[in-house]
Amino acid sequence: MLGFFLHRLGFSILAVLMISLILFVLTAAIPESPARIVLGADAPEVQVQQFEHEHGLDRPLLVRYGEWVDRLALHGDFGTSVVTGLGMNEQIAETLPVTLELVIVAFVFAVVLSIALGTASAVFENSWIDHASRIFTVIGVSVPGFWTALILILFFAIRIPIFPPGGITPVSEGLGPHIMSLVLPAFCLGIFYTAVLSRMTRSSLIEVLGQDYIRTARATGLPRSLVLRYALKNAMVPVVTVTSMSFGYMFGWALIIETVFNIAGMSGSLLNAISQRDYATVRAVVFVFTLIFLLANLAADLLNAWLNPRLRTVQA
Amino acid sequence: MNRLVRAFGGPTGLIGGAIVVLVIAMALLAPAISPFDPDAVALDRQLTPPDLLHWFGTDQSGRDILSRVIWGARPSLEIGIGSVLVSILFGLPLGLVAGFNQGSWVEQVIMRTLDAVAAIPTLIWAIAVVGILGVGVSQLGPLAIGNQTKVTILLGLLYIPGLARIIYVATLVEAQADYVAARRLQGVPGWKILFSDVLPNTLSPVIVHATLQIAVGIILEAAISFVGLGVQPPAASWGNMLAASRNFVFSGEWWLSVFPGLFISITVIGFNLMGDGIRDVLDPRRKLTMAPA
Amino acid sequence: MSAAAPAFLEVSDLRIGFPGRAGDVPVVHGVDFALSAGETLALVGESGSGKSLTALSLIDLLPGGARRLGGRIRIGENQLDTLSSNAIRKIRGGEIAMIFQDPLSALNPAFTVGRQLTDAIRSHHPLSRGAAAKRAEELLDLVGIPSPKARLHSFPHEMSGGQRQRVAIALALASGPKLLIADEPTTALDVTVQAQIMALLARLRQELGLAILLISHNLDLVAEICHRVAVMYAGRIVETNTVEEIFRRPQHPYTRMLLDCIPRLDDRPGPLATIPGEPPLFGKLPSGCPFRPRCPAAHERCLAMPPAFPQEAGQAACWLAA
Amino acid sequence: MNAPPPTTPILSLRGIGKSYRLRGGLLARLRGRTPRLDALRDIDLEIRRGDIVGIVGESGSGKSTLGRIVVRLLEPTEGVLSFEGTALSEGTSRSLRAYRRRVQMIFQDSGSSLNPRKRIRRTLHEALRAAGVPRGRCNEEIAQLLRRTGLPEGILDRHPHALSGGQRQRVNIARALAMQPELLVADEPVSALDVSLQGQIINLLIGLAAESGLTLIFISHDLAVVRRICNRVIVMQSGVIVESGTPSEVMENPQHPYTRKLLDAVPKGLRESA
Repeated sequence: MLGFFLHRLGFSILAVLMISLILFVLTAAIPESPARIVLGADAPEVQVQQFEHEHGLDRPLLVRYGEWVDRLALHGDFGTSVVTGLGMNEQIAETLPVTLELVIVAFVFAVVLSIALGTASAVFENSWIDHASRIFTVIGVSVPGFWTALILILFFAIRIPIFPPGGITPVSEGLGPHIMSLVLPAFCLGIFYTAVLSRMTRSSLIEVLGQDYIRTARATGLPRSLVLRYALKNAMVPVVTVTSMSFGYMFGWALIIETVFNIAGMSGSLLNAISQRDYATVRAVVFVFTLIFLLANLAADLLNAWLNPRLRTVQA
Repeated sequence: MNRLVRAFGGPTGLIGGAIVVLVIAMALLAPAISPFDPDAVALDRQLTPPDLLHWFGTDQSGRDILSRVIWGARPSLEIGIGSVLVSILFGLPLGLVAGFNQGSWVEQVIMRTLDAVAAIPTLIWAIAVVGILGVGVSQLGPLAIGNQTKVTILLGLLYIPGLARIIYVATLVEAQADYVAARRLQGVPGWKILFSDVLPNTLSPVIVHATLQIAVGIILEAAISFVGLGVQPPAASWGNMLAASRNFVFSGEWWLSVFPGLFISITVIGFNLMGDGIRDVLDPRRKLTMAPA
Repeated sequence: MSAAAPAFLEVSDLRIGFPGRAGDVPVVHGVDFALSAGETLALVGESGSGKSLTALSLIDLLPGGARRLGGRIRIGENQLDTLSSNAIRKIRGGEIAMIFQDPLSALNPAFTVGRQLTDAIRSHHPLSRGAAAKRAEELLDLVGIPSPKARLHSFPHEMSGGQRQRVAIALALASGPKLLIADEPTTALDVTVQAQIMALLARLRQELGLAILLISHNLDLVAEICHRVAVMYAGRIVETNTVEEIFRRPQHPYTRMLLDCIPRLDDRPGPLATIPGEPPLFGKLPSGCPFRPRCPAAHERCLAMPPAFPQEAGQAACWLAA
Repeated sequence: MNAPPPTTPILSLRGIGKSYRLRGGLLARLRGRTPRLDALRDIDLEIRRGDIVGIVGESGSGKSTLGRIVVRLLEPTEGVLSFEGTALSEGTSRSLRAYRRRVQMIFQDSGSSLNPRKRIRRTLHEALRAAGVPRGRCNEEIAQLLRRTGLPEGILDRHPHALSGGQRQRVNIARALAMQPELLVADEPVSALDVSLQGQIINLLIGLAAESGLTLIFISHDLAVVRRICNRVIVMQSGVIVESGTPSEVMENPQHPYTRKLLDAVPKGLRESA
């Protein structure tokens, strides 16, 4: 088990290094020099060189990458943006919790609902509940969440003002309003993954229910609920993998949902940074998201090793 | 008719196929069927609700929404289908080679690299990379690459790990089959076995995956355009129409957002239903319901 | 020996079919047999003979689509065809238990052997976890697994094929059944392991007074532990008799040819005996006697009408049988 | 085994071994322990032209690995394999392909022995083309293959799944015969078939061997079958040959305890000995 964990951890670290290098090259080598951005396109060459020297931008790319990794790994410091002069750690500390809350609420909503829906659909295959849930899932994976968001704002925030049309009401203004302001964004973010995961749960569970060991469980006369437990533990293996990836992907869609609802989360940081051509901030934000994605995958690996004991011994 | 239904894996698959055909036809025939010039500004008819002249109403510049929706199908489909083609172009050979050389260093290098790339969250990277490259025309040597091409290639590249893994797994299974061993014993060279025996047997999951991936691509295009990094105005795309409509949701001009979104949804439903249908036809495992023990 | 004791299991006119385009396609065409406590009956036949479906219908676990078209199944005091599914569940594992061909896929890969055993035990007996674990350990000991206590914590994939089949047997015995159905229990195993499992089944029958219904394709194998044999062909029992009589005086030409087919260690070198042709395809029976196309002695009567089912030991579903 | 054979053996194996390096985890690799699995060890074997050699053993005995090494679908990690007195080193891929055509293999009917997407006609046609039969003669040759293997014409335009198990095995044999091999390795060719059909396929195989002077290696777990059709028996256990000889020597007077154990485990039935 420990070997398995170290093996996966090793892979994740390698992946982080590789991806961060790609990211660094993309954000540091491809665009024009930050000096030009800060000083303006027609600043004299001398001034630009002076600026680059001051900020260490004239050194080789790999040296700068090494420095960036070193500062990040040892001090957890993303550094300061050359363009805005703001500390990126502070910026992330301010916006990440907002996005994190939104994603976690939507994620929990999606996971709970999809497991219930997928299980019901599989157990009562071809019943009305199965048909209804399959219609829902096809629509759920097809309708873009940010359009749902626009429509829901139109109807449930403008026409019938039940929910606020945008922003997240801080908890300091009361838990009720805070939750109300989360409902629409979390729903629009979660609905796609509810559909994806319940499809997955359904097909995986149907496959497992046809396995010999489930026949054995029935033949030994286990009660239905226990037979289902036996099946679910096996059926969850592929679902867990997709679930963890969904958690990572949700941060991407959270950017779009935040834009629709004017939520001051990470999307603002990223899109602002893009429009200000502040590539160091882009790098920091994307890196944080990638790290979350990888951590979620690592967690899924561990959960799967628990669900499927064979994985613990079969390595690589 | 019955054969048609079966070819699409059932009535829902056929509905999906019909939607896809209709949407593609709409995009191809846009010059002939769109009632107005999609870019024609009519300042006297700004923000008119749907009426007999403008079935879907007009936008803030008085442009006809129906015409823009019809023309907007083009970039959506081009990016959705194009990106999948890009991913097949690279992912198919990678997956085949890795799967056919099981246990060799080639397999290790390809699959570990793809695993690492798979750890890239698609949407964020797509947004960030387009943001870095800029939405204008990029010059790559002698090639001028427009933003739509950029988005297409970028999404295609990000799809490669998923597609390659599907081909890899299918190839692994096929390469171990005894009929492949029999071909080897006939003295047939490996590359020929790969193309004449293994490849055709791995295509089913690829076709299913590609169809479903087109659906995802259309939504991704809309999302990227929605944050202003995809298809650039004034050219119409479903995503940038939604982006433009955002400001009018609060003032109640519902037609600006409803119609483009509706077309995205219906198109994506079409590809999803078609993909599910094709899977039911091509995946024989799902048909083993009646095997007497 | 079976005539004296009242039969524990009685199956009469059992018919099973799959749904088809034009109504149900029958694959088991009226099967009768009975089985008493302490007795072992073998259902012998080739693939497609309906032997496994017959067995699965006894515990109401017919595979996808297949269903009982008619007939009666009595187990102890219970008439299976009149019971609710909940009551059947109590009988499953309670009165009857079953083991299958592939012991690896028959055990849940995600749970330890101990967990699977205790769950099965507690589903039928109100025992505490501790007491159930104790009982599980006894069961593993009973089926001949060394250091049973340690093995409770093992997962199926950590065991050998023979050990897995022993665990599957222990699982089947968890509730103290009176009838054990064994569906090709050794087909997936090596020949030396096969001998051990057959010996174990024989011992369990004796120690626990189990009735055993053994499904197999190998007459030589079943001869070692069975009292009676019912030979099935194309969904019918064509001949039933004591194992000694089947071997000494096979009545049905199929039985005779099947016995000849099995190569023996003391045979002289040379070509093997065969039965010409192939078993009829699912749902496509020839007219008259189903064995007619493969039977060397077939004549006009065999073409015209299927022979009657054997009513008692020593008879055969054949126009030529005495 | 005893006196040297008058002619060179068609196939001889000297000290053949096959081991796999198991891919251990990161920890194992760091500690420098890469576990190895010996599938075969020290296999010495000579097969004369026209022999029918039975290889028996249980799962894990290495009998299938040996079969695949003989046709060189697998490369041995140790030892030398000689065909008609010429040692086959790890030659060029062309010489390897030329060798493979002279030895063919019949696989177990596992559902994957025939390409599920190809009709039988195409499978046989491709085999004949690979054997160098000109396109124009293929139909004629296919008809003859069908005759030799007792298959009806009607199966040519079917896919494998529409055939019975027995028919698929006959197609398997026909495909191998198309290459006009000198040595045929049959790996459990009947274990997936019903008892009543096993004899048909085995009789077909030995008939073909006698008819065209084929050398046959018959891999099986069924000692009784081997006893009837083979003139040499090799008993394997855990990757080693534990006993070999004529069937009567091995079956009537087994020397190795494992052979005795195997023989004892075979169900005997109640039939009186002939």
